[in-house]
Amino acid sequence: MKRLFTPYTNTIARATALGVPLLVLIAGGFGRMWLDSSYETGVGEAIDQPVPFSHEHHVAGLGIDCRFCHLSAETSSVAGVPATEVCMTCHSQIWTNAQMLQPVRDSFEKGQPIQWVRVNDLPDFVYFDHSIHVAKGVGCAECHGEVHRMPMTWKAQNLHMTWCLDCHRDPEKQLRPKDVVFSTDWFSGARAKLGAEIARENKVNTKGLTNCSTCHR
Amino acid sequence: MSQAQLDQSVDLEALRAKLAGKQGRQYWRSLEELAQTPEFRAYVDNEFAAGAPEWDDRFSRRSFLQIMGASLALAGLSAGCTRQPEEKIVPYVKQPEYVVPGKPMYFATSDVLAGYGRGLLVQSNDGRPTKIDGNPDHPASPGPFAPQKAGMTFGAADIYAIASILGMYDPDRSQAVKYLGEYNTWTAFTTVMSNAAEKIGTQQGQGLYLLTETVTSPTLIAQMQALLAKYPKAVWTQHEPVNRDQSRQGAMLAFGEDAQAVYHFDRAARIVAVDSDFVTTGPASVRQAHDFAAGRRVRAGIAAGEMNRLYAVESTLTSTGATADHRLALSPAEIDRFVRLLAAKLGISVGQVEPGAVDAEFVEVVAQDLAEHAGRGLVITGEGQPAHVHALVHAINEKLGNHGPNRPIEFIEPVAASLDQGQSLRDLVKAIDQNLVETLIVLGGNPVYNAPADLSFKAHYEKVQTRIHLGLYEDETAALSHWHIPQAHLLESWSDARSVDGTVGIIQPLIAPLYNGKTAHDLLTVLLGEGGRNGQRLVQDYWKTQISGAEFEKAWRKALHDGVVPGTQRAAKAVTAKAAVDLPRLSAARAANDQVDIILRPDPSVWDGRFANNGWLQELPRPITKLTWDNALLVSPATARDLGAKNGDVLDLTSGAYRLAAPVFITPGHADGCMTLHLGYGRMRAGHVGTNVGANAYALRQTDQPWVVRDVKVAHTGRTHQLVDSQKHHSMENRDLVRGGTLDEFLHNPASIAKSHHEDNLHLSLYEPYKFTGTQWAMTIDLTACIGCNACTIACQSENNIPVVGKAQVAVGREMHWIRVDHYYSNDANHPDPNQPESEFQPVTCMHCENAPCEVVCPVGATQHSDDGLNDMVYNRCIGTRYCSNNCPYKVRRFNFLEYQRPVAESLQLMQNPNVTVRMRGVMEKCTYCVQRISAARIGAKKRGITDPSISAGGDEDYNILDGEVVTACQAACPTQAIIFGNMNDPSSQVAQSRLPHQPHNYGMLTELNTRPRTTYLARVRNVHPKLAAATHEEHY
Amino acid sequence: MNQTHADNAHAGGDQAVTLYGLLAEYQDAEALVAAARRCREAGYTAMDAFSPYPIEALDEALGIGRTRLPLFVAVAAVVGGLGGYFLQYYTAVIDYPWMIGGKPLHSWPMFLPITFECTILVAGLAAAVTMIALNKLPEPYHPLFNVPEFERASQDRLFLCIEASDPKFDAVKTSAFLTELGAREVTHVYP
Amino acid sequence: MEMPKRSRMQVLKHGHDFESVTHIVSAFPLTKRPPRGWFLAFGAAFSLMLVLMYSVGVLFLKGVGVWGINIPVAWGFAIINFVWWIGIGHAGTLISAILFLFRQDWRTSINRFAEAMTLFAVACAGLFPLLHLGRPQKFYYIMPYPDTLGLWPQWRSPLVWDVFAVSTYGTISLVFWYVGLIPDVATMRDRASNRLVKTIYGIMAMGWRGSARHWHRYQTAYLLLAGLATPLVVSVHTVVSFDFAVSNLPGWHTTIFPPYFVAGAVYSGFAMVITLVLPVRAIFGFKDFITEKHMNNMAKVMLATGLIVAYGYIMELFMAWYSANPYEQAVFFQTRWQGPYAWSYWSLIACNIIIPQLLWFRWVRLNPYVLWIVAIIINIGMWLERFVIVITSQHRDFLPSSWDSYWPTVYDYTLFLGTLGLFFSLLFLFIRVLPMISIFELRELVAHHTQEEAWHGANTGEVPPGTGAARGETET
Repeated sequence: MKRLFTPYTNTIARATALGVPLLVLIAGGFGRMWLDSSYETGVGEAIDQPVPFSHEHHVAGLGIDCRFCHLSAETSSVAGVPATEVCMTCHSQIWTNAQMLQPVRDSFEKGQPIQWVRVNDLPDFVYFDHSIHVAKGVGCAECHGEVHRMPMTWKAQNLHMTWCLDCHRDPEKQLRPKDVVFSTDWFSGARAKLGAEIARENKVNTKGLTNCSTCHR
Repeated sequence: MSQAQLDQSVDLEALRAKLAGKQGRQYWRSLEELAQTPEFRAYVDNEFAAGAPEWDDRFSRRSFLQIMGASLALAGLSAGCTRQPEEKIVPYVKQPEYVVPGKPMYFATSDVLAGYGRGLLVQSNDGRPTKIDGNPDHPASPGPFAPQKAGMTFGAADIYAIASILGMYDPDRSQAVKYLGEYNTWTAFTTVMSNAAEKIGTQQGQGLYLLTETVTSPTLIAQMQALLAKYPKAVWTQHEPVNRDQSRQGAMLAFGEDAQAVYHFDRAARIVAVDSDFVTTGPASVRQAHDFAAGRRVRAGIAAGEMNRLYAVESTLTSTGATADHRLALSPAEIDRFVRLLAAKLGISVGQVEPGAVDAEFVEVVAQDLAEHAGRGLVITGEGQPAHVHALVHAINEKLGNHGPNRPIEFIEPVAASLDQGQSLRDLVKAIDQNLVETLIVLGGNPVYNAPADLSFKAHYEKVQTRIHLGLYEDETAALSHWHIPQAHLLESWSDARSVDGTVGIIQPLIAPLYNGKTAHDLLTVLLGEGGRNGQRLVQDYWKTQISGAEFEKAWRKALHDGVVPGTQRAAKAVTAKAAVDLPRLSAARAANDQVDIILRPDPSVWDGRFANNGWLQELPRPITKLTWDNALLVSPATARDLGAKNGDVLDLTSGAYRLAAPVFITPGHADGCMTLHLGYGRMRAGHVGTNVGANAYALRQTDQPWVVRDVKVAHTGRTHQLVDSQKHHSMENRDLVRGGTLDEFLHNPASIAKSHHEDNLHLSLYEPYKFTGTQWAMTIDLTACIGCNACTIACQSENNIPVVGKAQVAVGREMHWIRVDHYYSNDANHPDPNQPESEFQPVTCMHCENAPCEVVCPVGATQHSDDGLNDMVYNRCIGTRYCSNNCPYKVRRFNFLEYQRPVAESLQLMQNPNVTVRMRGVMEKCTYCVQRISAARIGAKKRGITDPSISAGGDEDYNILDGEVVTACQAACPTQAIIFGNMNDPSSQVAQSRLPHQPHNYGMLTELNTRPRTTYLARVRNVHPKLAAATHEEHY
Repeated sequence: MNQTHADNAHAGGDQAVTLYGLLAEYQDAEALVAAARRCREAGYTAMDAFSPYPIEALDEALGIGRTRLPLFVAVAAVVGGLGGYFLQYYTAVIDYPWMIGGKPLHSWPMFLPITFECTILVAGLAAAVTMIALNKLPEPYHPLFNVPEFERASQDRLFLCIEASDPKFDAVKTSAFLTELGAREVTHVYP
Repeated sequence: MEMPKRSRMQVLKHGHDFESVTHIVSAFPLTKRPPRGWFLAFGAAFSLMLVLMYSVGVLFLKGVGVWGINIPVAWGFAIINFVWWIGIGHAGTLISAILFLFRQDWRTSINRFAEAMTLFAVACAGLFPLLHLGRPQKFYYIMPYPDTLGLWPQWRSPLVWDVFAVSTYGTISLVFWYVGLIPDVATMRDRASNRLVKTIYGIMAMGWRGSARHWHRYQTAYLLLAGLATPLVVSVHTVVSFDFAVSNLPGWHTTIFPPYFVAGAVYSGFAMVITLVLPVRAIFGFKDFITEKHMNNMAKVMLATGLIVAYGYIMELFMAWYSANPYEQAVFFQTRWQGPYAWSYWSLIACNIIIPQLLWFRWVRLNPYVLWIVAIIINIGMWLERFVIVITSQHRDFLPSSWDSYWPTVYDYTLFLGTLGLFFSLLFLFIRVLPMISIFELRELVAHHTQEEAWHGANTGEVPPGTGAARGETET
C-alpha cells in the first residue's frame, strides 16, 4: 500500500514543532509594542477642530501665554478651555471677517458654545489636577509637548498609567524653574541637577504619589 | 428545634425562660428570619423569573441568539486595546467672572418642612447643585459644637433636606402646564386667570377659595394679605397633614391663648418625652437633637451633673425612645393616664387617677427627678397627644418653673398663622356643599390624597366649578384639577421661610427651573394683576419694606450670603397656665381582643407622602424596623400573638365607615394593644418610584381623631405581603459589638464599659507592624450621641453617587449604602421582658483597618492601603471576585451585582458628584472616608506647603492639613456630632482627642481579629436613675 | 524470500547504497533479547529493537546507556522555581510596592505556593519535551514504515533491525546471521 | 460463572494475548459507524451543553446578579461547582501518578480513562473562576504580564495561587495524558484502515515506532512526570482549600482544610471514576480488564479517604469547641446544626460518612450495582460538603446585623447542569476517538502473565491465545 508519510514530512513536522511556539512568542511581543505605538495611543495625530486653531501661530507667532486662554491652570483642577468671549477680545478687532473664524463669531452672536474635540482625554476614573502640578514646577510641555510647534494640536504623550508613574516615582527630571513653567520651548542641558534643586525648593515629596487614591477616587 | 422555628415562634414565655437563665445583658433574638419564610422564596423566585423593575429578564427569540453569541464572544475581550470614544469640550460663551471651572461653590438657602424653614448650604458644581448640607448660620441647622480650626463649616441636616436634591432632579416631576389633562401654556393660563380675576373682582372675590399648606413665608403672607384686601370675600384655607392643631388647642386650654413653645434641650438636665420623637420628627428636630446631644457629650473627666437624663414614654418605639435612658411603652390611653399621675405626683389637681397599667415606681422616680431639677427640667409632648395632655404638660412645666427666659422652654407668638387647620378644611368642604366655591386654587399640597377620610375631600373637590392646582407632581390632586401648573422646586425658586423660632431664611434659586416650574408667588402675582413680576424682585421688594432703605443693599446681600435675615426670630412671650385644666374622663382601655388603637404618625422616610417618589428615602431603612419600600402595621410581639399575626400577614382594619388593609410587622418595644401605621404611602399618582407603595393611612384618618384612631376592628385577610428589611437579625448574639454601661460605671472606671469579652486582644503577627507616620485618617463614632436618624446614610448616598437598587434587590440583600446604622434589641436585668427590650444604634462603615483583610485577598490589588492610612478602592482595577467582601468581618463592602447606574434620566446624571467615579456593573465599592474631599484638601495643603516655613523639603510630608479641613459627608450631616473625623497623628485634632488613651471608653469592633480598625467607637453611656437600676449591675454585653 | 525479491526489483539494482538495513522478526521477547545480545557480541552497533511494549531486558542487551533526560528535568525545575519566586519578588517589592493588609512587601511565606507551582510546571513540560526531542520525534516518516509487516511492531510483533550504516554490515552475511538467530523472517528495508 | 477466588481477583482475566487486548480496546474508536446508543448519549450531553451556553450568555449580558448571591453570601454555586469539579479532577492524576509510583498494576486498565476524566473535570472547573467574576472581560488582570498600567497581580491572594495551581494542573495532566497516549496512538495509526484517520493518528503519534531506545527514554520521562504530578495533585487542592483557610471567616479559617480537602478530592474523584467506569465496563465488554479487583481496590480507597474526610469533620467540630471561639462555635453548633441550612449539613453527613460505611462489606464492594449507587451518593455528598462550607459560613458571620440568606436562581442551576453537559460531551468524544484503556500497558500485563504461566504451569479457565473467546465479547 502507499506509504502514509514521505521523507519531507519529517522536516515539516519538526519545523512546526519548533516554529509554532516561536511564532506565538513573537506575536505576543509585537502585540505589546503595538499598545505603545501611536496607532493605538494616537500620539502625534493632529485632530480636526471646528475652528482650525493653531497654537503654533498664537504661542510661537504672537507669544501669547498659556494662561491667557487656559485661565484656571494655576488655581483649579482643570486648566479651562477659553470662552468664545476670550477669542473675541482680539478677533473682534483683527481677522474680523476671516472665513475660518465664522464659527467663533456665530457662537458669540448666537450664544452657542463651540464644541472642541478633546485632545488629551483621560479616562473618567482618573482625576488629574493641573494646579498642583503647575505649583510644584511641572511645565505644561511635560505633558502637552511643544505646543508652539503644533499648527493643529495633537497628543504629545501616550498618557498610559506607566507614563504617569514614571514621573510620580521620580519627578525631579520633569521639574523646571517657576518662570519657565509655562514656556513650551524652554530647554536645559542640566535638568537632572536643576530638577533636584527645584524639588527642594518646591518641597516635592514622593510619599503617597503612587497611592491609588492619588489619582483614582 | 431548628433556628427557623425558634425565630418564628413568638413564644414569649420560652424567651423569658431563656433569658432568665442568663445574667447580665443579653441581646435579643429576632422574631423571624425573613429568608426562611416560603413566601420569601416565592417572592424572590418570581422576581427573578418575571424580572425586577431594575432589569428585564424576559428574552425574545432574537435575543436568544444574541445570548448564545455573547457566551461565545466572551464579552468584549478586546476592550483592553481599543481607543476611547471621542469626547467634546464645551466651554462657556461668556464665562461668569466668579466661576472657576472645576471648583465647587456654596450657596445658602432654605427648604421647608411642614411649613417651617430650615437652612441649607448647597454645593454647586459648574452651575449644577450637587450636594446639600445644613446652613450653620441658620438656627434650624446648627453647626459643630466646637468651631473648626480651618476649612468649610457645615451645618447638620435631616434626611428630607439632604434628599431634596434628588427631589429637584426627579424626572417624574410635572413638566408642563395642563388644562383638562391636555398640554397647555403658562401664557394661556395667565390670560384666562386675569380675565377670571376681573370677574372675581366685580364680586369682591366671592367664590374664590385658596388652599395652601402651612405658610410661614413673609413674602407669601404679604401677597395673600394683598389678595384678601383686593378680594375681601375670598377665603384662604390652610391644610397641612402634619400641623400643630393639638398643640394649639393645648396652649388655648392651658393659657387661654395660643402660644408656641421653643425648646432649648441644652438647658435641660432632665427631659421627659411624652410620646414626642423630638430628635427625628418635625422641622425643629435637627436643632433639638443637636441641643439634646450637647448635654450628652460623655468624655473622660466629665462630672456627674454634666449629662442629661431622658425618660421616654411612648407607644411606638422611636429614635427618641431608643436613645432614652429609661423608656416606658404605653398605649395612647395609658399615656394620658401617665401624664395625669405625673401631674398628681407634682401636686397638680387632676382628680382621682388609678395607676392602671402604668408602672407606679417609674412615675414616682420621674416626678422626684423632675422636682429635684426644677427649672432645669423639660417635659415635652408630641403633636400626637390630645389637647388636654398638652395642657397638663404645660402645667407641669409651669409648676416646675421650666418656662421662661433662659429656661429650657420659652414661649413665642406662633410663627405660622394661629388657626385650627382641621376646622378650616372642614369649613371649605362645607362651603363646597353649599355651592359657594366657584374657583379653588390649590397652592401646593395634595389634599385629594392627604385630607382626612371623613371629609371625603375627593368627592367634594370634583364639585368645584374651577379647580386650579400648583404642584411639583401631577399627583392625585392634579389629576382632578382643570388647570395644573408645574411648581418650581425650592432650589429653583425665590422665596423666604420662617424657621420654628421665627428666624427668616431667604430662599434663592441654584439653577433655572428645569421644567419651567412656577412658584406660588408667580401665581398670586397673576391674581393680583401684577403678572410678570419675577420672584427675585418680589422677595426683594417685600424686604425693602422691612429693612430701612439706607443699608438695604448691604443687608440684602448679607442675608443672601448668610441665608438668614438677622433679628427676625419671634420675641419671647410671657404666658401663665390656668390653675386647673378640666380633663375628660380617661378613655377606657382596649375594648375587645380584636380591637386595637391605630396610631398614625408621619413616616420617618417619606414624611406625609410628599417624598414618596424619592428613591433615596424609599430605600432608606427606617430607623428601628430597618424596613424599606413599605409602611406596615407596627405591633408588639405580645399583641401580634393575641391577634395570631405573623410578619407580612395583611390585616383588614375597620373604623366605622373607613377601612384599610395593611401588612403586619412585629416590632418589639411597641406598646401592647395598639399598632402604628405611618402616613405617606399608598400613593396612586406619585411617580415611577412612589406609586402603589405601601398602605394609605389617610384612609383611616378622621378630623376628630387625626393621630390615634380608637377601637379599630382587626380581621385577617389571609393574604400576605412581602415586607423587605435591610437588617434581618436584631439580636447581638451575645457578642460585644455595641458596648456600654451606666454613667456611674463610667465615672467610676471609664474603661470598664468598653471592656471586651475577649481577653486575647494581643496583636500577634508574623511580621513587624507597619509604622504609620504623617497624616493618618481616622474616625470615631460616639454611640451615646447616635440617634439612628440616618442623616449620615443619605448624605453619603448623595456625596458618593450611590445608586438606588429597588425593592427586589434589597429583598435579596443587595442594598448599596456605604454607611448603615445597625439596630439591635437588648435585654438586661432592668429590661428582662423580650416584649420591651432596649435598643442600640451602631453606625457601621468601612473601618479602614490597618491590617485590612480585604486587601490581602484581592488578586489584582484593586483594594490596597494608602500612605495616609486609607483603604483605597480602585473601581477600574476591580474584576469583581467579591473575595474582599467575604473576608470583611464588618460586611461594609457593596457590590454592583447588576448595572445599577444605568442612566435612567439625564437630569439624574446632572445630580452626580463630578469628583466621584460612577461605578459600573461587576465592581465592588465601599466607604472611602470621602477620599475626594481628602484629595482636594491635600492638594490645597500641598500648595500652601510650598511657602509654609514650618514644612521642610526633606520632611516626611510636604503638606499639613489642619483639623476640620476635611469633613466627611456623614460627619457634616450628623445632627448630634456623633461622627468625628480627622488626622489621628495630630495630637490636637478632635479625632485624636476622642481615641485612646484620651478616651478610655473608646473601643474598636472585632479587634480580636487583629484588623486594627481606624474607625472606632465611644461606648454608649446610659444615665440610669439608681432607683430604676437593678441592685447588682454587672454590665456584661 | 519472494518478499525480498520484490524489494530488490523496486529498489532497482544497486542496493548497497540505498539499503537502510535488515529487519528481522522474532517469536517472542526472550528470542528478541537473545538475538540482540548475540548481535551485539558479534560486534554490531548500529541496531535497534522494536516492540509493542517496553522490554527492560533490551536496554542491557542493546547496550543502551542511562539517558540524560533527568538532568534536563532537574535543571528545568530549578529554573522554574527561581523564576517563579523572582517574578513575585520583583513585581511586589521592586517594581510597584503596595501596602497590603499591613504586611511587609516581601512577605515570603505567601510567595511559596506559586513558586512551587512554577517549579512543577516547567519541570513537567521539560520532561515531556526532552523525551520527544531526544527521541528525535516528531518523525512521521521512517524507512521502517516501508515494511508492511512493521505496522505490527505497534501491535503484537517484535523486530530487530541492523542498519546498513553499521561497519560490520553485509546484506547477505548479516541476513544469514539474523536468520540463524531464530528470526521468523528477515526483510530488506529501503528508504 | 463460578470461578476460583484467585482468578476472580486478577487485574486481567487469563487467556488474553497481545492481539486480543489490542483488538478489544481499539475496536470502538475504529468502527466506521458507532451504535445509535452513542449518538443518543452524546446528543443528550450536548443539549445540556447548549443550556450551559444559554446560561453563560445571560450571565454576560446581565451580570452575576442573575444568580442568588448577595452580601454577605457573595460566593454561591460558581465556587461550589468549581471546588467540586476540581475535586473530581483529582482521581485521574492520582491513579496514574501515585499508583504508578507504588507499582500498583491494577491502575493499568483505569488510568487512561481516569486521566481523561481529570482533564474534562478540570476544563469544567476552569470555567467557574472566570464566570464568577463581576467583570469577566477583565480576567487577564490576574495574569502577570507587562501591561500599560504598570500593575501586577497581588501575589498574596489565594485566588492568584488558584490560577497558577489550576492552570499548572491542567497543563501537566494534559501532558501526562498525551505522553501516555503516544504508543497507543501509534497502534491506532497502524490498525486504522481509513487513510484520513490513519494520517490524523499518525500526526498524533509523531512517528512512534516502539524503538527500544525510545522506550527507554519514554519510561524515564513517564516516571519523572508521575513523580512531579504526585505532589502537584496534593498541592492543587491544598491551594484551593487556601481560598477558604486563608480568609478569616468562621467556618473557613481552619488549618485542617488542606489535608481534608485533598482527601475529599480523592474521595469524590474515585467516586466519579466508579460512576463512569462501571457502565463503560459493562457496555464495552471490558470485564476482563476492569475486574472485581479494580472495583474492590477503588472501593477500599474510597473507604479510606472517606474516613479521613470524616476525621476532618470531627476535627473541625472539636477545634470549634476547644478553641472556645464564639464565632467558630456559632457557625458549627448553631448555624450548621440548627440554622436554615441545617438540612444540607445533615444530608452531607449521611452521604459522606454514614452510607459509605457499607463499603466495609466485601459484597458491596464487588456488587457493581450497589457500588455504583454508593459512588453516586458520595458524589452528591461531596457537592453538599462544598455547599455547606461556602454557604453556611458566609450567611452568618461576625455581625448579626449583616446576616442574610442565599437562594439559588434558575441560572445557578443551569450553570451547574450545563457543565455536566460539557463534561459528558467531551467524555463521549474521547470514548469515540481514543482507546479508553492503555493498550501497551495491557500488553505488559499479558507479557507478565505468560511469564507467570511459564513458572507455575497451566491455569484454570485458560483460553488458547488469539481465539474468538476474547473477541466474542466485543459483540456484546
